[in-house]
Amino acid sequence: MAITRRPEIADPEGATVKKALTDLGYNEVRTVRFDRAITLDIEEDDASRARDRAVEMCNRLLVNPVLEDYTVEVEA
Amino acid sequence: MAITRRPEIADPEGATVKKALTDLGYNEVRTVRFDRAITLDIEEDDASRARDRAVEMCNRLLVNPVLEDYTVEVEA
Amino acid sequence: MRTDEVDPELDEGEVLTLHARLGLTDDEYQQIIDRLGREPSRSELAMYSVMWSEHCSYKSSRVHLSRFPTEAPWVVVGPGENAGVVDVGEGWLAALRIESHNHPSFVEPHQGAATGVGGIIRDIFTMGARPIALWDSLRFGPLDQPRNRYLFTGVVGGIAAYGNAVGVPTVGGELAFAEHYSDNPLVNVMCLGLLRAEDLVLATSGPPGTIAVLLGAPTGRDGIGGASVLASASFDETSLEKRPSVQVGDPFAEKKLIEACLELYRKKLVVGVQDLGAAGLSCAVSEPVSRSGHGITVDLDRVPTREPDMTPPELLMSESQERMMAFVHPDRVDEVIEVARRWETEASVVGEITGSGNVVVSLGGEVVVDIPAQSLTTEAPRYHRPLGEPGWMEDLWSNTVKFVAQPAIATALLQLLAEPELGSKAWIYEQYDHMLFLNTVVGPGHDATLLRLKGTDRGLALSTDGNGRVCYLDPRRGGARLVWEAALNVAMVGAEPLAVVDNLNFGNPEKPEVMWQFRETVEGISEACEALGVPVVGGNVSFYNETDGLDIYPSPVIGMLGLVEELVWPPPRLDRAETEMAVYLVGNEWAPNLAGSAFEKATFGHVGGRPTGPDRAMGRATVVSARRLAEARIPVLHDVSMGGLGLALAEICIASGVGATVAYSDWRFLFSEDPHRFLAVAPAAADDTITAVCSEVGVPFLRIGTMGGDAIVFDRGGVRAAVDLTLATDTWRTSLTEHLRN
Amino acid sequence: MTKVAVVLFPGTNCELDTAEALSNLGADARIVWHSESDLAGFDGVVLPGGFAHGDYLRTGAIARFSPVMKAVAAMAGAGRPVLGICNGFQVLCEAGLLPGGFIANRGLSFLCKWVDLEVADQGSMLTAGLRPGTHLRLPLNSYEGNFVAGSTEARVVLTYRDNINGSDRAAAAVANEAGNVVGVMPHPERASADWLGSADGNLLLGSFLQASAA
Ligand SMILES: Nc1ncnc2c1ncn2[C@@H]1O[C@H](COP(=O)(O)OP(=O)(O)O)[C@@H](O)[C@H]1O
Ligand SMILES: [Mg+2]
Repeated sequence: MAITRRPEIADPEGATVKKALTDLGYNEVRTVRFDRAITLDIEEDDASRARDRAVEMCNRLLVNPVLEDYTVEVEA
Repeated sequence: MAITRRPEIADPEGATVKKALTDLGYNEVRTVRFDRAITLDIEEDDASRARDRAVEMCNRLLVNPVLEDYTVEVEA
Repeated sequence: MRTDEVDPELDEGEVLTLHARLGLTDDEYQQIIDRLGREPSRSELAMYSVMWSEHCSYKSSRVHLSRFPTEAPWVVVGPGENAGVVDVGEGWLAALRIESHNHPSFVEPHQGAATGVGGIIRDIFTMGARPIALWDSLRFGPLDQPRNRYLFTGVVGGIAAYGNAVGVPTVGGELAFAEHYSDNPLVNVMCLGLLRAEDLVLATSGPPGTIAVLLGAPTGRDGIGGASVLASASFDETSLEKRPSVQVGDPFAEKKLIEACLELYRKKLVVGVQDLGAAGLSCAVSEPVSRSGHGITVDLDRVPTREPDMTPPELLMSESQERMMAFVHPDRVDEVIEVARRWETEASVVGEITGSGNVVVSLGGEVVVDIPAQSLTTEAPRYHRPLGEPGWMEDLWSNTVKFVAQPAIATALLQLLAEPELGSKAWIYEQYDHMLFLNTVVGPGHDATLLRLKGTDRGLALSTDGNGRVCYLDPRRGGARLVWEAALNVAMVGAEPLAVVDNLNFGNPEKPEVMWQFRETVEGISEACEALGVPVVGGNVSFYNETDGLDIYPSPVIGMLGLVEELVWPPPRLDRAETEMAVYLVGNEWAPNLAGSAFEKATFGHVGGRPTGPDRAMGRATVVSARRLAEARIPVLHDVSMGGLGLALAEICIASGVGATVAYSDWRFLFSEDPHRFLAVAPAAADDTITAVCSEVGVPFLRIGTMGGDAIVFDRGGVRAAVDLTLATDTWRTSLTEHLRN
Repeated sequence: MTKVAVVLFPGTNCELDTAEALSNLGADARIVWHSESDLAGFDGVVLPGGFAHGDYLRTGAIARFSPVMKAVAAMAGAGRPVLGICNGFQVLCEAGLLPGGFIANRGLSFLCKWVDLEVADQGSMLTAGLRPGTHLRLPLNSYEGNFVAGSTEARVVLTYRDNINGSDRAAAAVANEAGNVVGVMPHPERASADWLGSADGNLLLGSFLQASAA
């Protein structure tokens, strides 16, 4: 699952790294965004059930809706 | 670009979150892995040049080769 | 006995050179065969390679370390255990140790430094003590090189990340830069712990029948061969490829392990404990039984693993972090497991103490190791390596700067204030939690850190000190001067020096010059400790600090613990000077010597000449008078060390926000770093006190000036050199951060 | 004697300091393990600073599932004083007992240093009795101290005079609507004696105890 910072929330990591890249001469970089990816290995044959459970985990624990959005992808 | 922890390197955060998920009753979760995703908005029309520059940025700054591997994807 | 365990990286033809690949010499390999009367198995060889490594066996240094004075009535545990322990009164013991993590920090600065912090903390709570404070002593190449900036910021970040999260405050340290550390940074960390006298725990195994319980993190392939490969061999291009062995620190696991162990001790559930650090399981099973004269059987099937298919050598050599071995009476095992469970820490019974004297290790019912425990520890090789005075010493000594005219004093002082090793360290210590436990009475930014001893009126003062330039120019004098400097630093906050730990960072011990530097340093430290009446209670040796054949400066670091019997409030601090207070210089009046000084380095890029040696009588007199002046509530005491009197005065002015005017006769006096001198700043009313104390102790003193104004002014017969206080302050504040930009 | 609970999660490290500062003010401060589900008999509760569950995932995220948090929520609901300090503040946000959340400090470094604060709102249990505009000096000790209000209407009760971590509205302490649940990012217990550098923290802890006694 990809967890992205909500667009209106500041991203100090992104801002700092953008500055570092500019200092290194990468002037073409306009924005830098730092996100997290969480990969779960789940024992579940039913892909749609796996997705439901993963969404539930995001809502309960893995994601803070004040700060973050998320998307879930299931692979067999 | 997706930055993943090299498989042999310990991931204490993943291990702790796995335990938390198990405590919440998600017993089907076998492993949890935390990775990073960095999204750059680059001013560059030539996709292959954009990729080269991004790879260079990864090697120079964004990725710690001791602990991490990475892949770069370019979108128009 | 299986001798053909699978090692996926080796095929049959390579077995013969396996010992070499593990860092053992042909001679050492032959010694193993002679001792066992047969060829060792791979697992046995793995154990010998890590246990006989320089890092674990001290094979090059041991013959010299025995020179240290180690006894005093207040020493409870001297060198040899995981940490030294001294009695600090009212039933309290202090456990102290310092450790290096130089090579791992070069390979991966953040994790290398972080796991260094984790390691030294384990040494402390292994003794039964709660770790309460850390100090970091750091050395890097110049910050104008990007790689050095990366190493420096990575190391500081790693110490912050681990120390803060594990809940042990980092309350002081030290920082220096020189080209010699460019490819070989030094990261030494000292930890202090406290325990009640009745709670002392030692690293012994208990009698046969005692159960070995492995606590903490599961075992992975982390740092395989770290002790032998990383810490015991020189560095070159290929070392960056040794990266797969990098260990990752988990401060949360360590925090739980600390609390679990302290609860085990409180409930008297363990006979002894040993941390798993360098050499991992190999060390944790062999050292405690070798101390108690017993043997042990270990079942590798019971070791929890993080990765599949780990081979016995890997399990035995792994340096996975945050693990402890507890030795437990068979009746108490269940209780131990229960305590561990409460702290979310794994606990597994992995072995049992036997009467055989052998370490016997099995996997899948098959014995893979069966060797005498002593052969791994006390019988490890010991070398009297050849030593010889370097041919370059005479040249170095005669290579002095000839001054034709007095340099511009103000310019020189500003240049010193702009040196990152002399300016403000706030950028570092503000990243460290330095206040946790509410003990910090005088925090970072002063000569020594002063901690209260909770529940008593006592205080503990600690300082770490090093000086590569002076030690390079004269290792014996340099080593001795560090001890005196550290002693004076703790005296600045009113403490009596009590115990020393040392971290000896040196180059390649196979070079006679390096061994000579080492022997001289040990001699110097020993002489000063004897003169001071202070024992060495622990330490650490780090050799092979060389890259591409260039050895680092001989870089001993001294950690000094001092005791304040009764804290006075407020204690002397640099920021308590006020307008109209008088400035005194206390201590030696020798002809000034600039050899090895920051002044010569900063203004001329020069490192040469022979530094002045210490003087016992003057050393004692300054330490005693400083302590008594602190007791007499003199508001400011500050020793003259790197940067000389000029810098010491500037530091007081900057901290207090007030200028000063001092008189001088010979300008060299302002920048010389000769030992045994300090500044005292006091109101006029205290003049009698200062006169009385200094006369009684028999130490020279001189009123050299007065606080006031908005400049730091040096006056020679009416000719004045002035540095604006605001400019001085800004220069000092930004000296480090200026170098970190981009 | 006012009896207050100081909650200990695995990874918490300021529990002893907080209990000590509260005891010095005359409270009966007890350390309570996070698996405790009952806080009956306590007049108030503090979630102290540290790194609960290693701050893994997000700071405070895992701690909010500890059994004790149900009891903390019940006390909050009953109008009893609930104080979160530093990491405890983060836990209260994650638990939804306070609005907003936290991200990394502007400047991306851990900051352990003294900061000057100003009372912005005296309507919370922590700031009751302190006139708006009153200056306080307390140590900060956090990496994720940058408060984000998001779309919420946070009630800011203390502000930084120099907003070094970049918090929304310079918020150093935030209360719930009723004012009985307060999170404060700097550490009052570290400013609980002159010899520590300031005793201003006692003003805040004193208000908390007074509210607990009521
Ligand atoms: N690496 C560091 N980490 C934390 N504090 C440091 C570090 N380096 C220096 N300091 C602090 O800065 C102050 C000055 O250090 P130093 O110049 O070495 O003092 P001294 O000359 O008295 O030994 C000390 O209080 C020390 O604790
Ligand atoms: Mg000093």
